[in-house]
Amino acid sequence: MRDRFTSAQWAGLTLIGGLIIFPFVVSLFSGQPVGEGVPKFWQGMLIQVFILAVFAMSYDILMGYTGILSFGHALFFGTGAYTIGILLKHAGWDLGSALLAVIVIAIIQSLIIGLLSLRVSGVYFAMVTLAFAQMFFLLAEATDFRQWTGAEDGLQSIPVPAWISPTTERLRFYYVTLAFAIVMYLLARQVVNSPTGRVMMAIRDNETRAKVLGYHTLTFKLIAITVSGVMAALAGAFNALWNLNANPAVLGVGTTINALLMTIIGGVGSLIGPMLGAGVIQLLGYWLNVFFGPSWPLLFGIVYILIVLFLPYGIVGTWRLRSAGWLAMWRERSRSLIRFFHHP
Amino acid sequence: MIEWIQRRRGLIAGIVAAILFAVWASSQYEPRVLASILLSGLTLGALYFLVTSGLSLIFGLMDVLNFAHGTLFMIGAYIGFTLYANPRLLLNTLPFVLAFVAGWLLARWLPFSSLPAGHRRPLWVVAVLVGVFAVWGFELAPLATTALSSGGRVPTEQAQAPVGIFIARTLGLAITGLIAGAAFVIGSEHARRPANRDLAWPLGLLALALIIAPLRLSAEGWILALDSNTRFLLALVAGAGGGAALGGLMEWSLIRPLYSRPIYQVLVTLGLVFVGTELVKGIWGPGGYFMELPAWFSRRGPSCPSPNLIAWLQDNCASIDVLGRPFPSYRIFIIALGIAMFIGIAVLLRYTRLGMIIRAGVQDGEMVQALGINVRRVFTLVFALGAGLAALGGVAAAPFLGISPGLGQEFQLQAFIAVVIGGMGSFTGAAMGALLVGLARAFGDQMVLTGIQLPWMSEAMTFSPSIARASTVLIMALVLLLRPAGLFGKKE
Amino acid sequence: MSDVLLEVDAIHTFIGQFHILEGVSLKVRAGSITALLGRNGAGKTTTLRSIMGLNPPRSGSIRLAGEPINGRPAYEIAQLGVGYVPEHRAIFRDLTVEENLRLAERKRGDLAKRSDFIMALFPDLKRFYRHPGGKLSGGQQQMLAIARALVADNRLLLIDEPSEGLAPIIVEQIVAALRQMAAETTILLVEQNFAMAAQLADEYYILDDGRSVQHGRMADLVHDHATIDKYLGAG
Amino acid sequence: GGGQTAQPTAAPQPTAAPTAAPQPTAAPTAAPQPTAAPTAAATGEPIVVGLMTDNSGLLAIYGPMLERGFTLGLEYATNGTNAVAGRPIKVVVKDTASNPETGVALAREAIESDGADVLVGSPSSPVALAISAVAAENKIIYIAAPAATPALTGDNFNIYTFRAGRTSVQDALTMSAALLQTGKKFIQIAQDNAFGRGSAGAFYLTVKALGGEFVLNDTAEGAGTVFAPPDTTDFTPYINQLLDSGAEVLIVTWSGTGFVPMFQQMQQLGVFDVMTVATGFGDNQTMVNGYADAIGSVGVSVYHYSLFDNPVNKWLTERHKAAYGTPPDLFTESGFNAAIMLVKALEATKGDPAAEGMIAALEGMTFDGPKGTYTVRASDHVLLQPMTLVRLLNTNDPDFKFFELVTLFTPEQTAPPCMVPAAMNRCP
Amino acid sequence: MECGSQTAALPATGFWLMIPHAGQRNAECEGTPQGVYVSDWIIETHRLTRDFGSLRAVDQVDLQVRAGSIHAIIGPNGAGKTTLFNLISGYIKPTAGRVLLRGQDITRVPLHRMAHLGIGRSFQITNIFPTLTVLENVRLAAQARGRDNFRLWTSAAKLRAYTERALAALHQVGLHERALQIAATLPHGDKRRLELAILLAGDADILLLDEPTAGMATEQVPMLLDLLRGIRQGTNKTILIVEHNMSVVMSLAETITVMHQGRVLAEGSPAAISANQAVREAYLGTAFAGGQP
Ligand SMILES: Nc1ncnc2c1ncn2[C@@H]1O[C@H](COP(=O)(O)OP(=O)(O)OP(=O)(O)O)[C@@H](O)[C@H]1O
Ligand SMILES: Nc1ncnc2c1ncn2[C@@H]1O[C@H](COP(=O)(O)OP(=O)(O)OP(=O)(O)O)[C@@H](O)[C@H]1O
Ligand SMILES: [Mg+2]
Ligand SMILES: [Mg+2]
Repeated sequence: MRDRFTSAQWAGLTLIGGLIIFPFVVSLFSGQPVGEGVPKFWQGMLIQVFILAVFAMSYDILMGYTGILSFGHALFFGTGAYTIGILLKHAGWDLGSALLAVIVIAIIQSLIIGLLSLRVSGVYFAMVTLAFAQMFFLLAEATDFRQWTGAEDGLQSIPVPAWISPTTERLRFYYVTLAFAIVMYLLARQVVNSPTGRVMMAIRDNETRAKVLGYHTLTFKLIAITVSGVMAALAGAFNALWNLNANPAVLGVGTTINALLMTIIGGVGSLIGPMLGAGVIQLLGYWLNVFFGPSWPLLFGIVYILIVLFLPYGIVGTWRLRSAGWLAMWRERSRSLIRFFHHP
Repeated sequence: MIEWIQRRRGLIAGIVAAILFAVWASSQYEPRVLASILLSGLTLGALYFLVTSGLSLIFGLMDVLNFAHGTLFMIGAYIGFTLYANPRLLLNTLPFVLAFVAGWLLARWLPFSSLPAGHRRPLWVVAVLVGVFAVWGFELAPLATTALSSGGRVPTEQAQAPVGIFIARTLGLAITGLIAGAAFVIGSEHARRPANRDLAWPLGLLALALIIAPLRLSAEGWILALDSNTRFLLALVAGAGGGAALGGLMEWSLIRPLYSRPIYQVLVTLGLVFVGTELVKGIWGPGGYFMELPAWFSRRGPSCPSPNLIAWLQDNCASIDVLGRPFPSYRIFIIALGIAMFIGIAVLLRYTRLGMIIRAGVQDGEMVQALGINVRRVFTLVFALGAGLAALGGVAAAPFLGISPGLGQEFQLQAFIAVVIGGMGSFTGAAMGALLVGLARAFGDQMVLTGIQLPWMSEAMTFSPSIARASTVLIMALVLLLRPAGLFGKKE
Repeated sequence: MSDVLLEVDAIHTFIGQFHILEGVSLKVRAGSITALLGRNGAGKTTTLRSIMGLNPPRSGSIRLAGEPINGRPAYEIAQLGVGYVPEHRAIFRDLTVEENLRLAERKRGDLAKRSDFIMALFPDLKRFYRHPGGKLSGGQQQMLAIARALVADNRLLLIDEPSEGLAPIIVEQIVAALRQMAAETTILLVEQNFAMAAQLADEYYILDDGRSVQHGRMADLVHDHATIDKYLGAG
Repeated sequence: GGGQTAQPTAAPQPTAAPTAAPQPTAAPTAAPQPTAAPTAAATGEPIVVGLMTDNSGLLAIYGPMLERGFTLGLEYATNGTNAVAGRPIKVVVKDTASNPETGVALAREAIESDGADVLVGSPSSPVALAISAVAAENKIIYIAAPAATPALTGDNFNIYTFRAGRTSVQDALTMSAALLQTGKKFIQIAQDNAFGRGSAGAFYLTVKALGGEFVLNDTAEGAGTVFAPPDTTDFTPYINQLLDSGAEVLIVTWSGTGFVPMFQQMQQLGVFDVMTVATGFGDNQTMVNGYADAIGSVGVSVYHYSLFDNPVNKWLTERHKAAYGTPPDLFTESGFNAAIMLVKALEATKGDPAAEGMIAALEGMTFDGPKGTYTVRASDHVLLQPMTLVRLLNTNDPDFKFFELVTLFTPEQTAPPCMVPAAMNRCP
Repeated sequence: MECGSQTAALPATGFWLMIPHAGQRNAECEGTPQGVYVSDWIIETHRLTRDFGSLRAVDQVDLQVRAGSIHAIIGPNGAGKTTLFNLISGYIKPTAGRVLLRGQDITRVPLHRMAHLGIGRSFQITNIFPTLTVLENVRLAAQARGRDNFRLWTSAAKLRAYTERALAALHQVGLHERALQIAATLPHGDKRRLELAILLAGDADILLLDEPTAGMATEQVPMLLDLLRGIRQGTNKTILIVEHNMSVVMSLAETITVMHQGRVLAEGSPAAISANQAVREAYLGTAFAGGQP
């Protein structure tokens, strides 16, 4: 037991170490300095992976651990992006306070949305969150707030502080997002392994039973939504910093679907899964685009369908299946997801 | 009695609210404006219902959240439109499909199943190779675009392969089907040989494919020579049929393996949105098309607009006079189609075992099987039916909305909203939801224009146009917060 | 033996990766009631599910009246005249009692033919004929599950723990009814209530750890305290 | 879902319909004067151009136009050598799929991985704006084409970004003068988004300035316009409002596929019978497939090959037909311009793509292109160009000759105001 | 969160000697009752009624359960036993009538509070957390009444006390060997025992057992009997049991209430009940007389 634990830790540490020296390794291979050319580009790829990984992980806390299916997760991501963009660009705040504001706003937003929509469950909950996300999407697109949001052109040219500029200080940005992803992962792991996290899983499995045991399930679901919302909002904020803009698309259904894809492809109900999923989707999209040009969405669709069909438990799930005993668990877990879709 | 009221207090509250709203609305707008809003709402509702009907069958009864439904809607529109305006494309591809299916069916009939299962994989490879060889060099895009875009400028022969090559290809695909079918059959030890009379099917299909091949040129002429009404009806049939076939195929190949994992079904359908949209773009190009109205709904002239519905039956004007405002007559068709679909499906569900089997199958498919019902086939049929309805809706909506690869997506969200408002699993609910969403949008549009005059305010309250867009989601959120299972959904 | 209706020969069944049945063999004579006994987890339910085609065995054979049925889909097996009362009742919760029964019809009129018999046996079902199955009490659901297997004409009934949750007086009635049924059909019964099994069955098979370990005539087993203690715990 | 539709702002543009007899001012006659290009095979380091286009996504129809135009433009401007000052020009094509985030990622990829020295392109306005920011951070030149948003050279101005196409303000200015000859009472319908609001505002100001009146919402904010949500499918209430307004001229601003039901419903509800409808015209394919109901209306055509009689256009048309089998299309011209601008600037800097020299070369540059003579306005990098107002005659001409020219405007006549934020102190 | 309902109605029988003051901390509420309630009855129902549509499933039931006793409820299928349990445990709310716990009205207390008041129950139709391990299922029950639910900064595995309590409960029902198996994959009979272990780990004062032996192998039944007797003797817990297995009922229960069509048909000692003619006709039939095991 102890051995396995340390070996898992070992793998994690190796991975982190690898990511830390990664820019230099690429630089070694390409012969270009770390801050330029190919190494810089690959840092950029990984930066996106880190940001998306946090987003996907936040989604899995809701879906994989608490059993709440949301079609509106983009709401948090997008609000984070717009909040930091507006505060930096129009209010002239500094980065630290802006990030703090993102957290505060995400907490308030998650609580309000949780309280309003947790009355309903399953697909209905998914649809209510979709409705909320859609409303924010429309707000972002609405011409009424054009000075602030740029309407459908998006909030452009966010003034990112020079010391963390994704263009000139790429390496620093890389380490900042890497640290961000690691911290978020540790945080999420702590949450899901805590007594509270276990109650979330109980709710996923059988909410009424949890109530009968004496848990006020609404509180726990609110905790889950808030944790997940804050993580997603921070990821969104970093995304805006990286892209130098926030546009309505970050609030769109596509963003939520992206999180869903990454989570499922990586493996539901694990934290590492969605993070891997983020990497796979990002790199897959990139390579397909490189090799197949305009027809890449078609191939992406096909590859993606094949993954869903033939890696049914996601990467992590399928991998874990090798150790006996997991298949049954995954099968049952997905069966319990049926509850989302019909109400006994 | 009291209990009856209590049990339906939601419904009663709804009716009261509707009456109050109606009173308010009629005081707010003059009759011709109100009539126009209501007709708009009805049209939009019917339009949404064209998507919702199939969706709610699949989503409400089978619990498959089919994100590709809008894509099927769009593909239906393309198929119908192609028959309507460019039958050449269909005539040049249909024989291939027919031949492939014929080959596949034939394989079941031949004694392949006794082959050892080890032959399976090599056979698949051979099938793919033969298939690729058969269609190598066959270009779809020119067929799809030439005639459409240049108003018949291109001589009919252009972009069509000579008969000889075409027949060779057709036969090649028949062989591909045969091999693939064989690969599919072997290994499943218990596949029984179908009865001899079933041989009529594959042979008939193959014959049909071979007959079409030499007749392609003249057939295109015949179809285009038909009057636009007949062509339109044919387009409806072709679109619905094509959609149903695609839906059946989709269920059989992609959805069926995933019934135990509903989330994965959602994901597969999401993938199909990608694939479907890209395929359509690849074949028909990324731009949009405009579909002409059939003659019944398109006459313009001195006696137009028709003074009333009866007059329209004779003069086929493009619009009908309603309280001094012209009302496009094609919308009557859309409304009528919506109502017809509603009645048809309601009857189907009520008077057959189908609805019962589906609901039971969703709860516990295993047990339904154990009762001797082939629940998979039922599911496939239902899926095909739903997809067919979507495609039919697509064809019907095409002259109204135009055709473009993004067509389905816009309506899909509204259709989901309608289903959820109505309550999953309730077909009436889906219809009501669609109607409500349509009316909401119509009133939303009106409010954007004129604002709302509230009694205690001297000036009308005005809204940003975003309100019209948000009206449907707002209503959904409101309904769900008041009635967590939708208007007609059963409470948990 | 020409009068063997069901013959299960050395089947091995897996659930996922777990080897659950490791060689179960049994024969059920036409017109008899055969009891399948064993501890919790012995594999009784899995055996029934294997026969029904719900967990097809990976190896071994199952024959119904001489015809091999393993590997066939469940609905085909059911259409051959096999009725099944599952362990967890598997009531269709949203369907009414009537619809639950109607779904079990294999041809039009089945229900009408059996309706009187069923309603006499379970008056509660008549009372709640138009109620959703999910709203019934536990015992009533059990009745419905049994009734569902009685609707169509079946050559073979697979019944998993019919007495669970039923009042003694109903159990008594069921015993009588099954006896009566046995005249026209054959029954393979899984039952924890040994007394009931003993009253009903002609023959028994005992499963232990996924294997059939013993079989014989029920009348003999009742007195064989050693076996009962060994495989079934206190009698 | 409706969630992620980037607004294709580069799509058909609305305009009004003047009936005045066309008075084409002297068409620019300047023939192409390619400056001495190196005849010897280019030997130096290649100059890498990142061509940001849309081959998938919402605006995929415009991608090929841009790419073809740019390719032919390079050929034309370098006299077929594809090299400047001994340095070959290497084009890497990136498909941004009309998504700003993809656009940013690919712009960075082009710069970092492919070593692009210059960025060109993007039909989608949000994407162009996003790319503009990346280019500015990397201090490299970005020539935007054909995205029309004025913000690119207005609110979001930066010194690295130039444009090879028009802004929507130029479209608006084009129509206004002629419109007043049709009637005095105006009304507009536009989609409620940045593009629609921007265009409608521009029309409003110009029409008012020239003495027209708006019969509805006659305020700066209302812009004399009925704004409808971009996802509208049933235009009945909006059209009824137009009909009730008693206006004589209707200006339509709509992009995306919504125009099909809109025109159809206008036709059915009789709008064309009671007022002149002015609109913007799209690419050839779209005209064929979607504008049948708009025959008789007038409007701005950003570029149509059949309207210009000059050597550059002739060269472009013939080369395009030879290479691709069709005449050049709506946005081919702006891609072509981008190439000319790039090559001319590089010639001036002797093949050095560094921003400083390029900016100096580009600001104030004048060149001859398919529509005549163009000028890059130094203050705000707007491309001043000839603009055409045309009438739609048919939608089924086999050679896509759909239009008759109504008015040809000189670049000065349609010069938009400088909209760079005052703080930058660039506007004269 | 205070533990008792604020709106405590006057107790119908017995009386309070001391009223707990408001605003007590949660911990004080646990385990021991506040004040001393002088009555034999720990649970009472007053004219408890519940309608489902036109069906009256529970009809004006007055039930009194003596603290520390084993009280059985029997009756034909559909008599309303499970519904009565549902009402007492707060799972559903009554149409009319009241439920008193130690004299205090708990009719309107929300479901999740019930466990904190010391009422625990098992379900007739297995109701567990299917994808969690057997141990986790039980551990969650142990944790529910503790104060660590919101400790985001500890790992659940570290809360040894709960794990030990859970293991002890599993031992009691003989499931400890299956502790790390995923609950859904248990055979039916074991799931029934898991249901029981969850109840035991919850450490409730009042245990409501709904058909605990259903589906349980014959060999396990004596285990259950021992277990319940042990609880009865070792602690001061009250056990309320619904059961169709008459040998269990007759050997365990001190008092038996017989329900029929929603009403109480008879109440009394096992001997009295098995002799009661009405009960025999409605429920027992002849089998019991025949000495069913
Ligand atoms: N999904 C599953 N995954 C893994 N193991 C399973 C699964 N389902 C059942 N099992 C195992 O299969 C074995 C046999 O189970 P089965 O249900 O057939 O027993 P049974 O004899 O019917 O028991 P009971 O009398 O309790 O109903 C058990 O050990 C059980 O743990
Ligand atoms: N949710 C419900 N909706 C409608 N009727 C219900 C509901 N729950 C129970 N009933 C009805 O109430 C009656 C009493 O049910 P209950 O479950 O209490 O019976 P029970 O005594 O526990 O029976 P069993 O011994 O079979 O478990 C039954 O007739 C049942 O059909
Ligand atoms: Mg069993
Ligand atoms: Mg009960």
